Amino acid sequence: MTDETDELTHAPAEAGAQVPLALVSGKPLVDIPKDLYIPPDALAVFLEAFEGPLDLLLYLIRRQNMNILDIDVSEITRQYMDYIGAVEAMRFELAAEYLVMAATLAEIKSRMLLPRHETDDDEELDPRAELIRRLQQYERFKKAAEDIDEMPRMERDIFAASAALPKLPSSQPHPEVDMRELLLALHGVLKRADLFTSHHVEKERLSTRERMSHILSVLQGDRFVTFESLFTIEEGRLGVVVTFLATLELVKEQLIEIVQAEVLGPIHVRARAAS
Amino acid sequence: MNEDHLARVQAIAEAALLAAGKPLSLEQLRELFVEDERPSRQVMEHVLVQLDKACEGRGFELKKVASGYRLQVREELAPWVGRLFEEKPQRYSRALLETLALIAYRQPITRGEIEDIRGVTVSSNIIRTLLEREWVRVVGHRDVPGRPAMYATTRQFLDYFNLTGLDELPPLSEVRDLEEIGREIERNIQGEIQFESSQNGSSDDPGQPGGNQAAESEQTLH
Amino acid sequence: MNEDHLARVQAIAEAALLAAGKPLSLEQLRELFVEDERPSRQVMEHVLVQLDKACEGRGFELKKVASGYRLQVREELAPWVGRLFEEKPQRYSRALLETLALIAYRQPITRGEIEDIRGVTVSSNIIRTLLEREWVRVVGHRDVPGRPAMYATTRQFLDYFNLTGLDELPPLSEVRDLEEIGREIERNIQGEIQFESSQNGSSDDPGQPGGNQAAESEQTLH
Repeated sequence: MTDETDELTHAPAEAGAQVPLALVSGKPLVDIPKDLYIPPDALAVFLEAFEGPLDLLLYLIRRQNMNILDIDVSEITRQYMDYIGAVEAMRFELAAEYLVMAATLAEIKSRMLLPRHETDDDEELDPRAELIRRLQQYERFKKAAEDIDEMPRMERDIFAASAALPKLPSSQPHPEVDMRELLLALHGVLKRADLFTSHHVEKERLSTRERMSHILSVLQGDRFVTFESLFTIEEGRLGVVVTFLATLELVKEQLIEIVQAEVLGPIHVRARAAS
Repeated sequence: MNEDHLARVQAIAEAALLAAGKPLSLEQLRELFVEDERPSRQVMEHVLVQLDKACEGRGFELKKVASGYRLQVREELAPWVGRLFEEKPQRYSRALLETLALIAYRQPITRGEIEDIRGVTVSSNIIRTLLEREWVRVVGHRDVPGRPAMYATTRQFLDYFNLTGLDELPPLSEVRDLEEIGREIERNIQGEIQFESSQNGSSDDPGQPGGNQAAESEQTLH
Repeated sequence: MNEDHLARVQAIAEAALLAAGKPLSLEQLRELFVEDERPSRQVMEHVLVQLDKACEGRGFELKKVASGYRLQVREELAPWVGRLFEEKPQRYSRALLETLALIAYRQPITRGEIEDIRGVTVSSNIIRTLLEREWVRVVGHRDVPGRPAMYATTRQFLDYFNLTGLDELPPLSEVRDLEEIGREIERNIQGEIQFESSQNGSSDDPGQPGGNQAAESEQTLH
């Protein structure tokens, strides 16, 4: 309702009191005097009520109680021309479509006056055929537009039911990450750093690096841990080897220090950074 | 799934529909539940049937529209509820409604094709309004000079007019063009000669509603 | 005033409260009715008591607030209803993924070392996000000036990627055609985006062709 445009806000004026005249079926609500004297104000209103020449023609046909399929082209053309003439006399801006239609009607009228050849397919040669087809098409959609206007719609016949919200939990879900995305990122960065070929990252090294992280986390803070406690017998020989390699790597990287107070005494380990 | 649990799911569905303020699809309703408690589609459908029943005699009802389910005020209560709002409900110009009708029944359709049928130019304002309201959208471009945009209606259009699909639009009135009348005369003559069921005539009836059919018959006309 | 009439007033009050989107006072509710059918204050109060009862076990409840009455989603249903408003998870930046990958494959590693390899600074946000997600943790500090923290991956990281240990991380040397994988991921992401937007149909739905088709595909959703 907030984003109303000109089109919408103009709607009541256009679709208000004047519309019934355009919706006529047989009995016009606005009576146009027969002698075609139309006061200037009324003429302006009159023209605005129509959605173009087809709409005006339909109105004229209805007013004459004519069947579309049996249009008296001469009579309709005369009336149409009278309106167009009146409008022009009033110096109103006239949409080009009305003039095109006037020309079309004049042409049909003149062709109707010509002698017709004998053929086995009369309808095809009826110069009114195209006009009738257009009038019929237009009439269908004019009716459809009226039907749509009648349909129940939001804000007029239908109101959405809504309830106030209680305090809602605010949670931001975490993005999903695919392992391949991770790999791709690593691939990219290593390629950029030109490290891809140096095989720093090897399969067996990963378990060592994991164990390095583990040992470091065990050595949190300024405390000594016995060397043996880093090993878990249950892990078997491979586990012991990995732990040992990790310890050596940590020493090499100067991340931990190993202290032995006396020969053959207990070996202690602590994080270097803690000292 | 026991009764208590179903009642719970139903209350949650009702709460969500009232909180959303727009239609929710069955999937969206199911996604309110974490995976291990998520009701199956069948259960959710059952719950919605129950919810529908539970709204009987109340101020609101469950309605299925194009983009899902919506709780809305019962239509017969609109006269009272309408008094809440001081502003008169929006009216739409005939030009806008005719353009909308052509797009709805003849989609996909270009502006030029609309103008051909209406016999007047379609103002850019109207197209813009329809696009802004999200009732129509561009679904492609016709492969003719200028590559004009082709318009079609949206789910929001259907939602707004309380419809689940285009086939629920009121049927287009029948057009009795000259060819059709010619065929009719011919049939009548033949009928006099030999008896024929009138079934024959209905198959090629151009006045059938269904949007798709209308759209197809339009293609052949242009 | 008979039972039927009271039920009607109750339905109208409920409808109005659901349509108003704001609290309504007793007077505003009474003014929905034309003068000769307007319920007295006592009747209206009675009706609201009844409405309150009628909401038991449902998804919403009647609340009295300063400016009147309002219908509100039940607070205990907030965890489910809240999911309606959850923002779609965004994707992590390339910088974050690179940082995470380097921590995974080169742990323990400091921020400075990551920056050396990436050639650009690593924002504190990235580190914070990874710590908050509990995918990485500080396992110590390197004994250099500034004593920078050393990061390593966590058990949660392994769990998320369904690994029992780091040695199950795919070795880079085995992944020969990463470009192909990259293209595949891009395609998946594109596919997801399209899927999401077509799921989201309510707001804008560019993925669907002609309206009729949209209506049909919706049918299959339910």
